[in-house]
Amino acid sequence: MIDFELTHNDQKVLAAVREQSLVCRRYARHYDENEHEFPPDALPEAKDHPPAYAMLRDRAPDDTSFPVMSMLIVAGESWGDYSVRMRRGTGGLGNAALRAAGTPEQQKKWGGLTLAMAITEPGCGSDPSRVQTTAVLDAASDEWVLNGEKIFVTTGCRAQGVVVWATIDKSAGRAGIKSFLVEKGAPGFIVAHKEKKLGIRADDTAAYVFEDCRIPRGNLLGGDETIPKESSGGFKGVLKTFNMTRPAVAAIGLGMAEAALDFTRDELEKAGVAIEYGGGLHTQSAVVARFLKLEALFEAAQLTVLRAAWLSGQSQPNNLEASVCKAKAGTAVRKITQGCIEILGPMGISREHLLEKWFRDVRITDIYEGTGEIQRMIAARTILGYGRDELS
Amino acid sequence: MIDFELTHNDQKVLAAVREQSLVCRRYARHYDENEHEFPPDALPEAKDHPPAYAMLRDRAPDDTSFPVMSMLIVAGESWGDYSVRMRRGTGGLGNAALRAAGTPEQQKKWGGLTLAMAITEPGCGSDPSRVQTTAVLDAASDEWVLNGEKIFVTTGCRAQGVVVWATIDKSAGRAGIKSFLVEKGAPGFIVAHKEKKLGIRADDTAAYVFEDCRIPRGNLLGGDETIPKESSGGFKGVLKTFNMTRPAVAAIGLGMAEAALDFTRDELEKAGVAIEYGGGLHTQSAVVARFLKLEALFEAAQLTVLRAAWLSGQSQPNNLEASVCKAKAGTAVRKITQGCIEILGPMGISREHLLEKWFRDVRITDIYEGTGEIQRMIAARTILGYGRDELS
Amino acid sequence: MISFEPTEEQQIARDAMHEFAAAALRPVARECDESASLPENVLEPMHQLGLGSTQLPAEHGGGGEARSPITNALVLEELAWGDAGLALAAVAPAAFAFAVADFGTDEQKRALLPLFCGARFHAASLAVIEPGPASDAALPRTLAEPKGAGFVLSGSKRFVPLADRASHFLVIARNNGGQDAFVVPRDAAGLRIGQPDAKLGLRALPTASLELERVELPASARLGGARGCDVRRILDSSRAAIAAALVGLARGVLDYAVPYAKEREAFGQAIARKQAIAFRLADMHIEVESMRWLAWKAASRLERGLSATRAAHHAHAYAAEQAMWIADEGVQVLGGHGFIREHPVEMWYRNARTLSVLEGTLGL
Amino acid sequence: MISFEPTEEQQIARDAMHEFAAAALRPVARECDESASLPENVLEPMHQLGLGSTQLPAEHGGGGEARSPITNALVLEELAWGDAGLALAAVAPAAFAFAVADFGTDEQKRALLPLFCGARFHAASLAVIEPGPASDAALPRTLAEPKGAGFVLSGSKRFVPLADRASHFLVIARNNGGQDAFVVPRDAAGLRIGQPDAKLGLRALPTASLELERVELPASARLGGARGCDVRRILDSSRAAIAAALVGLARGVLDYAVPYAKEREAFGQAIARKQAIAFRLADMHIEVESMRWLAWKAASRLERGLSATRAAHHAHAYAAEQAMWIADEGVQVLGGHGFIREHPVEMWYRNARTLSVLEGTLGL
Repeated sequence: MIDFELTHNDQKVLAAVREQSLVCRRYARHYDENEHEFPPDALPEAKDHPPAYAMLRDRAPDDTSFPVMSMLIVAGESWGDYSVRMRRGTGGLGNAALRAAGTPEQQKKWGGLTLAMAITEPGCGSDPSRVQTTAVLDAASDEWVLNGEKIFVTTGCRAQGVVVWATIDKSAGRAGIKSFLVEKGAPGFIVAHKEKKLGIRADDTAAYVFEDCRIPRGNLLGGDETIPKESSGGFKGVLKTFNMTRPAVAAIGLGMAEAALDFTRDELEKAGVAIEYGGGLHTQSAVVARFLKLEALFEAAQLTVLRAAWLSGQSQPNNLEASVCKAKAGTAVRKITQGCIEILGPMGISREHLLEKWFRDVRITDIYEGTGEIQRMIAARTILGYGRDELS
Repeated sequence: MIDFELTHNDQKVLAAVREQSLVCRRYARHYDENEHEFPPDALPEAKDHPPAYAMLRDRAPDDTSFPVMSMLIVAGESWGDYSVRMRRGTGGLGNAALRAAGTPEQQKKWGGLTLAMAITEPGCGSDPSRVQTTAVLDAASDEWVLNGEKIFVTTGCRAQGVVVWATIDKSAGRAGIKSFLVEKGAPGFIVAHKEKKLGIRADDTAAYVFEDCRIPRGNLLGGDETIPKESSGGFKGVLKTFNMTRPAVAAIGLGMAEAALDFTRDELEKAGVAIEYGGGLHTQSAVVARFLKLEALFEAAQLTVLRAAWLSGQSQPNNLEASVCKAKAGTAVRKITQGCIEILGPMGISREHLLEKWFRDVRITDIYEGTGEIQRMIAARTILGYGRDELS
Repeated sequence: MISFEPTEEQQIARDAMHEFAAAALRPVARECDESASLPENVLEPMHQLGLGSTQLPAEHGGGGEARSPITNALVLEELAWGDAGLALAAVAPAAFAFAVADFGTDEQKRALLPLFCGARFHAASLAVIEPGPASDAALPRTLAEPKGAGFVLSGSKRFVPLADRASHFLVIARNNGGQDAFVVPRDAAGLRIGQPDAKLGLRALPTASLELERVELPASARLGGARGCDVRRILDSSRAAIAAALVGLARGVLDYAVPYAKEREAFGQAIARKQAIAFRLADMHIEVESMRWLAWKAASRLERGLSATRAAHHAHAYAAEQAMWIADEGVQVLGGHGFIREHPVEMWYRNARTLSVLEGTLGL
Repeated sequence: MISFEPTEEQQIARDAMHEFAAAALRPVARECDESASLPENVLEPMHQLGLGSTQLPAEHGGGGEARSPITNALVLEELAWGDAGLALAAVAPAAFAFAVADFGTDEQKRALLPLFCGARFHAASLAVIEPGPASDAALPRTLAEPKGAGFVLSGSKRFVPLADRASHFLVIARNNGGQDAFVVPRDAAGLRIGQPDAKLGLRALPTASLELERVELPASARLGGARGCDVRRILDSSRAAIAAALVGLARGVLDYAVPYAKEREAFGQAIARKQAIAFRLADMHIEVESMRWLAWKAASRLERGLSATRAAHHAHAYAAEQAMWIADEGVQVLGGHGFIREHPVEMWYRNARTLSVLEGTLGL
């Protein structure tokens, strides 16, 4: 049955997440202004707060609400702050790839490490198929030799290892692209610098250089059997891991946008401006009409995220919906945070408040994990029934 | 010197145009609802009103304000009504092409007739280079033989002749496209029907069929010397005539959008809602804020039109600016008329008022004389320094 | 628990309505628009679908099924996909009947509900919209004054659906500082029903104005009797229903534009292969989805008996804006063909503008 | 007669300013942003350009040229193209000086105008913005009460430019039902100047709050003396000037995005060759042009002495919205590179949001 209400228990879980993330928020400004520091793995207050995901553990294994709740939880966390968390999980983006494509031996060996995912290169942007980093098998030593540069690697400084996309055969295009597991400290693997950014400044975004970096042959993700395939199946396997990361990234952006809306509503109310829903254009003030528009936009974007997550919980394909919600949230959070500053005026541009930080932080949403343009490309191909050759 | 004020005399001219066009407006609904009728060549009231252009005739021949004033005059006329004019000029779009590219003999022979321009075909839309209508020279009879269909021919029913785009060599692409002068009544030239439209219903928009239509060899616009050229110069010559028609079409749309704004302002004032400019978001009502936005959009679009026209008056190239103003006005008039109806609510959807008609009429602006997409293509190529091969 | 899954019954109803809309509404939509008429032979089959009566109480002749704003939103999306004007005509009486079922006294229910459960379509509707540019459904100027045990109603209503044939109107009016709804029979003394409105769009839906010149009503005309009714709830339901209809309308545009753009060629290839068109179609799809979930959420809150004013506001305001945008872009995708009446898109452009400025006319 | 042609002098001034902006502002803009500082060695050369003094009366030490809001709009566009924060810092004193020149008594002009005509940059500025989310430049809450022959000012001002170094502030306050401007010296008793504001953008422009706790002023502090001044005109000038600065900022984004998009490759070709990017760049160009003509029109009306409230409103409101949009799309065109501080676009994104919410801070 169509339903948009949370169970009593889920409401409690999310209330706990919000409570925790409000604690995290106290540290938000500090790590924004001191971007060379990393937020700690656990805040001193962590022991007083139960981990949110733990509260979901009691569920039946076939509980289909897990993906939807996950989205609401990550949104609740970023509502507090993007970068500061009560406890930092050990999983990076690379861990998702490992789970999706790793051999049992790889799972065992690397599963305990935090793994970043290194895809983007200085010249390739949102086009992972244009990866220039090369991996050449040295048959003599039975090692892969990696050469190339990677940028925008999330958790790249602190991860213990990384899943690197590299091509083993440039002439093969997408089919030649494989993923490799590389441990920090491997010879020739250099963490070049932490990126200085508009927002999410506390966040660990690294640039890597690989110079004749040698790794064991067994570090090819999925093992040697991924090589002979003529199809781009291996590539698709990796792309498939995006189906929940796109909604998650959208949810994270919306968590911050909601924080901006909540702050704006509170400040308006303090100034005697009440938000009411019954009236029309002719009975609203300009500022209330503006706010209502932003709030509706938030609701709309949030529902597309929940829809994509819900499909995943139903084990239904959600590739289109993952792109829809990422595209929708990507633009929504830009407009919402811009609009909140417009509503609050000078108050919105002062670093005394977090609104200006949310404005900066959310801007990443429409860029990473595939820009809005990439998401529209995926969505357009799907609804038009077009392949890559017909629409690019 | 940069200036946006009209001379006293120009103000008088435009006031006279508005006064005339208010008379025309009285007939607007009638010809909208009786689309099989054509507005007369001259309204009964015409003799009491001096022709607007005649008031411009006293100007010095080097007066550079003529293009700007022309735009304001056509806007003032369409402010009254799109289709009904005090006096109907004899010139059609084809006359502009004749003036630009006709031989002296052709000018003399055809200059006195109203000439429509037939470009669009059922299969080619905004892409004139894909014209499928063929013209084959019959050397025996020294005649061109035309075959094909044309749609959306403005003034097509009432024009006395037409400039038809046809290809003499499909393999030559754009270079093969030539213009031909065809008189009404030529054998094989059939006026298929008058189009039934969303708006500008009184307007004469025809569909033509050419079936082995034979015309004298001398009816090739520009004469035989246009043929041997390898370049698409002849084609460009015709495209060049668009440089003032695009601003004019933009101005026509804006005239109607201004009528919608004026009506909306008046009705709001009658209802006690005053439009004021001093305040900000926090002192405006929602409806005033909405109106101000539409009005600013109108002003912005209008200034781009005046800019394009002014350049023409300075004999400066205005190809980019003609596309800029056409694109800008094309979207502005959509938003403005949609917004005015939103502001006035139910009053805006009733045929008791003309607002709903303006909403329908203006929609053509972003479609004819090159859609908004075509204009953006032209603008993008110009600012990027790209040719047709690099951006399409 | 959050779910986007209609029940099996809802899926069946939705599919049936879609078939009906494609087979019975689409073919006549243009003619109804051009002639501004609502043919009986379209209306009666829609009534046979049981749109309103199924969810009315069995004791008053209805189907006795539980009221489901969600089911109704699904149904309305499909019907409005077929034609928004005809869809609204078909469901307008339900707005009246549901308000009576929700808030009416036993006496009112007994007297009025059986009318809608007969073999033939029965017309009645809500009278909400008022004249003038600055009207607001939530703040009616129509006034109910006490007179003896009853009331005297004075005011004007505009664009009242089915006014040409309705047996009763539910007139929203100010009463004693608050708002109330009054059942006004067609033949009430002092009630003048205007000529059919000539409208921009939704021309298949007949509407007219009501002038109420000191219409005297007994106390029993007040919906809910001494208790009154929750006018806000009626308006919320209306907003949610219009939102659902706008989803259907917008989806119709998208469904038409996608194959058109794949077939239509320019510059040597299908226009859908150009990013400017393809990405716009993607955005149209994104917005149809967004609109739908907002409409469902409002319907869901109504169905659960929760406050729905906020959700209904967002659903309606968002859908109104986006449907307008989608219809506008639909015209643009078709170019010249979007401007001529050989294609339905220009009609949808008019319908979108018309429907999105209406508030409070329906209510499911 | 309508003309888009700057005079020859204006063209020369514009070219000179553009060169200066490229050579002197662009190279230091990032450092000024990161360190939130306004170096003297940037400010002084800007002063040497004669931004303010040229158009002050010769009898008070100025260049004696006619006041030209149009020239100033052209100049400000170029400077803001270089860096909006530095541009605003450079012209903030002119806002003060021009208001004194326009509305001041002879005594006020004699006392104040020579300050701005010296060899070195002299800081003074307008104090317009007030705390709280619901403030409106046109309706100040700062109050001037009569006391003896003079006034007592009470209230708060926010984001006052150059507050760290200004010798005087022109404080807008309510007075006797209307509005007035008061010249408040830095050392006035009861005036407290806050710490430098930490801001989202325009970080090169130092601002701070003023707290006015019963600041006693002589009658001669009221701008224009007994006559008062036209505060609306000062605010109109400010809106027009901000609009011009926003044009420069937006053009800077476009000028950066176009070559970037031509160089940057994805999927085998320059991203500018894709319609999604190319058409967006076209739209950015269209809006930069639109913004500019609106800003010119407002400046032209000011220059001609005509009422400019409407034109200035439209110029400012339109530019504020479009500059935000252009900067936002500029970030998007650069993708990940738009988000890192190696490129200036993220700074312009912050500057656009900051500048477009400021009203009434400048005035040329």
